[in-house]
Amino acid sequence: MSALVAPWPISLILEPEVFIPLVYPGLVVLTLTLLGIIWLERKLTAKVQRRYGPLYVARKLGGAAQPMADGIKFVFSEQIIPRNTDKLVFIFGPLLLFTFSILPVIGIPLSPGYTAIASDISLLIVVALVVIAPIVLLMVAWGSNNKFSLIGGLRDGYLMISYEVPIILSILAMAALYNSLDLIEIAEAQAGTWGIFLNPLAALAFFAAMLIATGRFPFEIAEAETEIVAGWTTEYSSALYMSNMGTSYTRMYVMAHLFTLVFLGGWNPLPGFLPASGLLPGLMILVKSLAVMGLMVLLRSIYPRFRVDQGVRIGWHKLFTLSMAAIALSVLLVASGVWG
Amino acid sequence: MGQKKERVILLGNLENAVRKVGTRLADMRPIRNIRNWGITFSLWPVPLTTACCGAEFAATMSPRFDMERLGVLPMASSRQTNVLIIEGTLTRKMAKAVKIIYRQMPEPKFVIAMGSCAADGGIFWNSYNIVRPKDVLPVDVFIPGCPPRPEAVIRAIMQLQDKIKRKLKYRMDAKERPRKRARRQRVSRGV
Amino acid sequence: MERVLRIASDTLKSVAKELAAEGFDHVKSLTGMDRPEEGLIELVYHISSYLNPALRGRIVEVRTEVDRSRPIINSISDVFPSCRYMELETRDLLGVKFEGNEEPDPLILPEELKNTWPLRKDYKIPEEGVE
Amino acid sequence: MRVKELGKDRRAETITLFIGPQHPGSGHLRLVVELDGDVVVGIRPDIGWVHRGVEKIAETKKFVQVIPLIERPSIIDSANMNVGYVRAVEKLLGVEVPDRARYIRTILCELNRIASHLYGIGIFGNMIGTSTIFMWSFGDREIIVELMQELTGARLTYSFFLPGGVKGDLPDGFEEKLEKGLRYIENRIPEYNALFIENPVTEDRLKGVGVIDREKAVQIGLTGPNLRASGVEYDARMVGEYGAYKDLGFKPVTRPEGDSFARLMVRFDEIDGSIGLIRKAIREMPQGPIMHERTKGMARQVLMKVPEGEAFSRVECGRGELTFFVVSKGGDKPHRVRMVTPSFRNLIGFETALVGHRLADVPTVYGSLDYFPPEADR
Repeated sequence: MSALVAPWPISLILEPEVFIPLVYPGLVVLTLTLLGIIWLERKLTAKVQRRYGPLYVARKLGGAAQPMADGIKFVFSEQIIPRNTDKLVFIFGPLLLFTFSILPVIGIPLSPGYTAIASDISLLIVVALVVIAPIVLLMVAWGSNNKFSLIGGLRDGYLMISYEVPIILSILAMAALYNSLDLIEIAEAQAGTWGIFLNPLAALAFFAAMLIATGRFPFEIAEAETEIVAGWTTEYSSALYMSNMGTSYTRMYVMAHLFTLVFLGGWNPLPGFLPASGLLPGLMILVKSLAVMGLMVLLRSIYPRFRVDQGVRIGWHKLFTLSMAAIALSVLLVASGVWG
Repeated sequence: MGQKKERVILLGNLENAVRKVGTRLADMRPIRNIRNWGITFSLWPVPLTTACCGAEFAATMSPRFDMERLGVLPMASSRQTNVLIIEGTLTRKMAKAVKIIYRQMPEPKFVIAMGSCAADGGIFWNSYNIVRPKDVLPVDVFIPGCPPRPEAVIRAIMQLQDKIKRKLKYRMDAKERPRKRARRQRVSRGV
Repeated sequence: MERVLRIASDTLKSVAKELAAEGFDHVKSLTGMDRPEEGLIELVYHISSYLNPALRGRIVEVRTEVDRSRPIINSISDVFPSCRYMELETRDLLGVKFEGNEEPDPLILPEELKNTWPLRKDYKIPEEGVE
Repeated sequence: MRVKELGKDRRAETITLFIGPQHPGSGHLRLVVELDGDVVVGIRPDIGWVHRGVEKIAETKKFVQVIPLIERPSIIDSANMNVGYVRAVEKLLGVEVPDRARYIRTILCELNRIASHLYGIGIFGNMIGTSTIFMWSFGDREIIVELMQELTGARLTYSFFLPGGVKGDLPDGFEEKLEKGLRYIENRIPEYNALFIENPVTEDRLKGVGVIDREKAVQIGLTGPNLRASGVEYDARMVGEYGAYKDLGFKPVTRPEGDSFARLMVRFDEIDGSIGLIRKAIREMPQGPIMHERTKGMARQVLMKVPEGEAFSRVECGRGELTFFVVSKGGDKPHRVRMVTPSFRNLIGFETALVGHRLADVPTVYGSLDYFPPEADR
């Protein structure tokens, strides 16, 4: 790349400070991934359910244009703002929510040295940004002035306190193992053995907490259709609903990236044809995150959903214990000198 | 709450102007085609079952007929849907609910009346508690049959798609909906 | 139907209690029949038993009559809770008032048909055929 | 698992939720749920959204014309509705059904029961959030529907039983197809077991939820699988007033727990039972006429005058016991047709089963009661 002098717009885009928020893992790839993952979710579910799923919208591509058609439909449908809502919150809430849910990607590095914010606590930054969104969500749920929305928002609030602790504890367990809070160092440390093999307990706790955080089955509690219609997004239509839907998938996208970096070795192991620096190792991250997301959406076709009290109980009883055990395992590994 | 001054995002005529420009833009050629393509393959019905035809509608969603092939995906809240399928007889009590639900849906929206009862009463023609959907809503497609077979439901959806592709006039909101539309409906014949 | 009891409307409750003591535990059906020519509404209760194997095959038919212009009768839904909704339905469709089982809203009729009783014979609906 | 302590204090602020009629978890029914926090402290079903006045319309139609009418309220279980009415008319006419017709009735009724139970299981699965079970059971139901279509010519509304017998005999080669279909359903049941019944989430959601104990179930007059799930051994087929159940040696399935899980399992067990009954009926089916001499032929059916009298019949539908009370004044139209449908009798179960549980249990109990609103509203 050094031999070739790129014209300035391209070199500007290739700068990590621009590339990461805007292209990958930022907006462009995020949008494409969302379209893909929604299609994949519907197709996988259909496969388990012994049917075709979306098909005729683009026959040759197996209906891959379905999320696009839905998106266009939403853009061109009427934006209803119910009379009794708090208009400001109703309109700007979803946008704020989407912004907050996409913000954590700026902390995600693509390779050693290729990162938007070079910080030795980037892991903490990402986790801190991840857990802001639910607070905005509560606000949105309140602003809709609808009982179902409110119940959905409250459920999300309840769950928030039960998944955040396991998330942070299992992350801490890994941080203790790698002796670092820098995502680059963490990923580099997994060049030999992936975190998921070092501390499977932490990986399990994090994965389950991730399911609760992103509202995937069996923890699709805040949007439980047959109980509270569409939960906190009941009153939304058109583009704002699309943004809400995007938010829930964006949270999944971000968490999957975090899982990849902390537990699945990030860009390791690099295949030979990829350079070890620059932005191309990001491809490995993308592939792994897609696999994680695929697994998350596949659960839709397998599990019913839990009740909210059961979700909270699982968070506090099972995942909390599990993540504490993960910390103990990490300490044991480090203290015994097996690792580190 | 009553005392509170209403907050408006776009003030006065600006909002109106934006609406007009938006409508005009959305009706121009390439945009119109893209829009119609999107709507055609994204007909999301309301989860409303008015009577027993719902059994056949559910069968249409089942793996054997799989409505999702055509992009039809039943959605939870009426705000996020654009097709109202009246599944069978419409009773007086339900008709009121249906009216509210229709008003809750965003434009552009379509109505399919399923079954003989929804067309003209069917076997319950002389009941004291039914209304004809065509008196309540502007129906786009009728499906004959008591109950219609799932194939007929799929056919109706394809007819609706055809209709959207050919002649969908775009409205940004439901304020001035012409009443005449109720009379212009087409009855689908035969299966 | 080996057993048919024709009783006066004011003894209904005591008969119900006797039947309950005999082992009959639920009401299968409550039918109201309008007889305008006699000025009566006839109520037919079909009572049977789930728990007692000897009574399972048997159904007791309790018949009673109320005045059509003042159709009021005691509710037996405290003895047999299973007939609570049947009584409310009969109230809606025939206008019989069951004392002790009252709800302000109609059960199955819409609000606008609140004080019409479709199952009475003088409520006409169109019929098929040439007149 | 009930939270009784919280449910007691009504003075605390409660939320009233209107669930339905347009709600993914309601169907054509409105549940007015009063919530204290997340706990249901009061529930009132608001029905009548599909009340079409079947009983009144029946008085304007001829006896044979009433058959399609009374099928409509429970369209997914129409053969069982049909047989109930036809039994009542036969009692009025005083005709005995030929043996072969009784066996054919049994086969169609049991097939329809399987279809109806699969429908209920599918809706139940959807209610607690697993769309896969909905899709699977609706897909498998198509097999049964196809078999019934082969036999009667219609997917859902068969009108196959007429007073005095059945419309047609088994078509050629039906036995083989039937056996193939039944074997398919049998082979599918283990897959449901693996994905749904033994799923830990399902057990967590269903066990101990919506318990109706034996005494309470009898007192409020529950019926059908819901009653049998509470440990009461009653089934209208036991009485043997119709079909060939007496000859086939029918035994009802019961479970003692009375919770949502038991109600689900009773349905699965009854599918097994129905498959056994159909096989036995096919094996033991006698030869002979399929229609009584006095009601043979279109003209006799249409011009049928039914002698004055009253008749009461009870049959077991997919959802429970259905009773008909038909009164004739000697004309060609019934004077009064009273049908008390199983869903209408199960309606009272909502209150009993739900108070004290959480909001998320409302669809669970709804699905487990297998309540079908058009059937209740008529």
